[in-house]
Amino acid sequence: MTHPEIYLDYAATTPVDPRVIEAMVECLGPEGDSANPSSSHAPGRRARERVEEARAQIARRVGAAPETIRFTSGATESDNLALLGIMEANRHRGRHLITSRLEHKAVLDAASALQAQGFEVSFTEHDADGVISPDAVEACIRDDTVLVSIMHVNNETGVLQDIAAIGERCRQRGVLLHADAAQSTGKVPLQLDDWPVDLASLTAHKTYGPMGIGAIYIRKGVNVQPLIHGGEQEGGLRPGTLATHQIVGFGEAMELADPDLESPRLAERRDRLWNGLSAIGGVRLNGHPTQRSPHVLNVTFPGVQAESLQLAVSEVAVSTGSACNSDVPEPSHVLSAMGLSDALAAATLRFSVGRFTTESEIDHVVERMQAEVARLRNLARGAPDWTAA
Amino acid sequence: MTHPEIYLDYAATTPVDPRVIEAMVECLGPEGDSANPSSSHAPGRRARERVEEARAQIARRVGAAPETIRFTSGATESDNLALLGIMEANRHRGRHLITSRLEHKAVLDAASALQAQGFEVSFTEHDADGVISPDAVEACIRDDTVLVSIMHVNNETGVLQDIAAIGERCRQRGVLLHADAAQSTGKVPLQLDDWPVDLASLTAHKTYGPMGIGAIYIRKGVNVQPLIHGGEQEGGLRPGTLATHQIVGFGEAMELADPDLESPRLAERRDRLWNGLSAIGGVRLNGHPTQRSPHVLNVTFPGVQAESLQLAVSEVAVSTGSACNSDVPEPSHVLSAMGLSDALAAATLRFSVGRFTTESEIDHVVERMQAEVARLRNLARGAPDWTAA
Amino acid sequence: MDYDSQVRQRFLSAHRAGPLNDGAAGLVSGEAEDRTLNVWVRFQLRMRHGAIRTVRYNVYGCPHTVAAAEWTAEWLEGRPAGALDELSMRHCLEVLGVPVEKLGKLLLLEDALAACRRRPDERQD
Amino acid sequence: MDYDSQVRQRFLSAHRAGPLNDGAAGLVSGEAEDRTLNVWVRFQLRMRHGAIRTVRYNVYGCPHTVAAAEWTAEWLEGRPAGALDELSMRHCLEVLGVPVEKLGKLLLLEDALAACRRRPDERQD
Ligand SMILES: Cc1ncc(COP(=O)(O)O)c(C=O)c1O
Ligand SMILES: Cc1ncc(COP(=O)(O)O)c(C=O)c1O
Repeated sequence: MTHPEIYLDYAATTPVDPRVIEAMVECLGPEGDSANPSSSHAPGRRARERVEEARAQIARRVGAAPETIRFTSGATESDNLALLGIMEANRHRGRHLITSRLEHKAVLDAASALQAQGFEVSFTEHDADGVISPDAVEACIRDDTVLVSIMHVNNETGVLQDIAAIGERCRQRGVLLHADAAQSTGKVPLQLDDWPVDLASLTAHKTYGPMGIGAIYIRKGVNVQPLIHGGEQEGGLRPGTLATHQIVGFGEAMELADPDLESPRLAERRDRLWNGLSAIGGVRLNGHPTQRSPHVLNVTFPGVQAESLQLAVSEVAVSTGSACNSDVPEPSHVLSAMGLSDALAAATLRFSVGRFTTESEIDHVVERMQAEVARLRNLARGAPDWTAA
Repeated sequence: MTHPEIYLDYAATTPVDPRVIEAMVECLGPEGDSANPSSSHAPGRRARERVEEARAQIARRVGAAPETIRFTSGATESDNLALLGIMEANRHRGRHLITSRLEHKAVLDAASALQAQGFEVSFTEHDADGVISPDAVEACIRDDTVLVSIMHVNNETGVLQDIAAIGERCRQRGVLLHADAAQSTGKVPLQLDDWPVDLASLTAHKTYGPMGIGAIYIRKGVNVQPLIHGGEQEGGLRPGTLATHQIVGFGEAMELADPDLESPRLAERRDRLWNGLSAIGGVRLNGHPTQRSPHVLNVTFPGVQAESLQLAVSEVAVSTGSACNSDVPEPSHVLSAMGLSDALAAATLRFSVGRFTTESEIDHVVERMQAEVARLRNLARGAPDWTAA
Repeated sequence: MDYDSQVRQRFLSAHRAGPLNDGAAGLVSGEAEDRTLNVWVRFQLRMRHGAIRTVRYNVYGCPHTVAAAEWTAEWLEGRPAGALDELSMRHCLEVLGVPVEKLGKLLLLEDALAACRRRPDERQD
Repeated sequence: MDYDSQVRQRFLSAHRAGPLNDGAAGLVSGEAEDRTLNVWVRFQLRMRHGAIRTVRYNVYGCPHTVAAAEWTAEWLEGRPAGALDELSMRHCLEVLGVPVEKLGKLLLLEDALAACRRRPDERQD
């Protein structure tokens, strides 16, 4: 087990690109821009310029005007700001929110918090491949619906929702649309100003930028109530000193993140991985086979517990695809919603490839997974059927 | 005006200490810990360890147990979490909050948001030196008072409140105390577990750490409602991917920030500055002359507009001590609350010294301030009395 | 999840895994499963002269469960049959450094061993 | 605050600042103040043969106000007395790149000049 570590958990977070680190270090260093970007003196104004340059870089990458981009601490905060901030600001229009059971915890828990405050939440239907149809969304819309929140790329399965088509229906019915696009940047193109999307959540650390900085896209004219109060930063929507080096890193990361250049390479690596894994008998791919982002592969190995497979191939960093903060992992709510039994959900690993993934890494992973799945299935010989169904 | 820039705005933000940058870069780099600290695989667990080491460093510096420290995006968020989170979690105990008019905008605006939600807010008395007595706080306590929020070191004047004595009164009356200690670390000692303080706001970027990372101290057993939902991080109190490099930088910054070592030097620089400035006729020092942090000097130059003085001495970065995000600066709410006229408030600069401030910088600043105050007063010769009173 | 080296080593080697299907005499076996806990385990014990001579197991479970099965087999081998009553999964938990939340899974191993004891065809030749 | 170089330069030089107190004839002066705007300004004009020969000012204000006073003095010098009516602070605002929120302060300069025109002791010798 002295093989060097292989990182296949790019959907959890990516390493920071060396060019991004360089930009951040330059900003932090003695010749950099370390003043408070809200200060009116010369070094403060220079820091402000760096912030605005980065805002423009990010805006360009997601097809938006710079003034629609507001900085936050990450997509979790952006999701909360979108849901709580929109519902609060639009109380007069209604108290109904639509989302899906496939969303990130940040959206689901924000929705629960809203329910506790007396708002109503409906969950859209989705098919067994984890795809949400515009019809399914429309079927939930009521007269008092204010907001629909549907993620763009699913973080567990990689499934890509047709957010533009969903947005059309929302527009027709006069309802706002929020899209969690935390997993999208650098993998699939975004054209936020052109699409019928009103809010979107972004984060740097899924795209070779630093952890702890994100943004929310808010279409011009859309009114959001802040979560945090105190200061004029970000138009009063998100007070707190702007973290220049983080924002500069975010901007640089977005500058580099061209899906047209990166996606074909990611898809190639992912396909090589799937070719190897699917040669193992009985494995199954979760999520739509083609309507997906090129970086994620969610695979069930019936008869093998993911936790055991993870430890057996411990030189490979993959995700068990479930809430992994607790010592007793719960089955992934996304896989459960897609109809997997608890046993199958617990037999599932999420592999996610990235900019630095090599072919030989893929080949090593395939070889080791083949061997360890066989070993662990052998260990479980004689087990009842439910363990693999 | 080709003199190199002199930075005397350490209370707005500090440059990041080179040792902190080094620790952050090490963490970000190829040999670093760039995985998600919530991931269960080996690189994730290593990142988690770095986070916990940093938490321990911070806890040690503020005299607290590591589990009382929760990471946030900065003191603005911590202030909001303390006020909104405590009042929300203690609705059954009452709806009354006490604070002062000398607080940071983050506290004042959070208090206003609470008022809009039906909570009641009282403001304590303070004297002309900006000192709040324990008696004044106690006088505001009612049966339905839940929380008192009083800042430790004032960011505009440097005045130090006797938070331990104020806390005693709160304890006696069964009321919680929150202290905004954003300006304290590295300047004055903190013993949070020993003091009768229940919550405190901390931030890295005022103490040579990175911008965009802070913490909230929450005494064990004190119940706070989160502002942001979705995920188990920080005990569910503050979800969102933990920014390892930021946290590592915060930890390193706190490791370095020993007030016993730094404060005498800061006080010396500040006193040298005050000696020079007070030689200019008619200037006045705002805030208590001795009960203060060693890094801030708030000075009024009657007859001269601070904005003009700032431009005249533009090689020196100081703060006009007012909300400086807007193009038409408003008089500082802190100075107004301390009884300064609008004209005097607009004639005030905040100087703040730090780790990298040299004697020769101070001497240059004194010389230039003396010259420019004289020039601008001369320019205003014949002006009516109100301009200087 | 951070695994104790005791767990890691037993999970990775699993020396005593696999069925005893040599058809020889003195074989008892017992199994237990819990779908909610997502665990299945089967022990096979070869008894001879009142002693536990060989233990083999198959297991579907998490690394702690696998390691506990291996530890159990290890512990039982060579002991008198009465050892089955002395075996304590709480002890196993401690020795292997298994988090207490996983005790439920480990207790299922005790159930499988209890099933071994109850076997009517148990022969001690 | 970011200042246009036009503002910066005039604020820092303020060449025409200071009172005209040589006691010579042809001196008119006018001042205006607004406590809310935190501005006070006084212009002194030496008129000769119907022309504005020299302009001096004193001012208490922000950099834009000081720069605008300097620009005004510059602009008036050498022009016929009627130029006082042509002077436009909106024009000044544009030329100096002063943010429009500060127009109120600049208009106070017009008030001071209007006060100059109204002076009964105005002599054109
Ligand atoms: C789809 C999605 N939304 C939100 C988040 C939360 O992002 P952050 O870590 O920036 O708070 C993540 C990642 O954790 C994600 O994958
Ligand atoms: C006393 C005080 N509280 C809160 C803050 C806000 O801190 P942060 O910039 O970390 O949000 C500051 C600084 O801006 C401060 O000085």
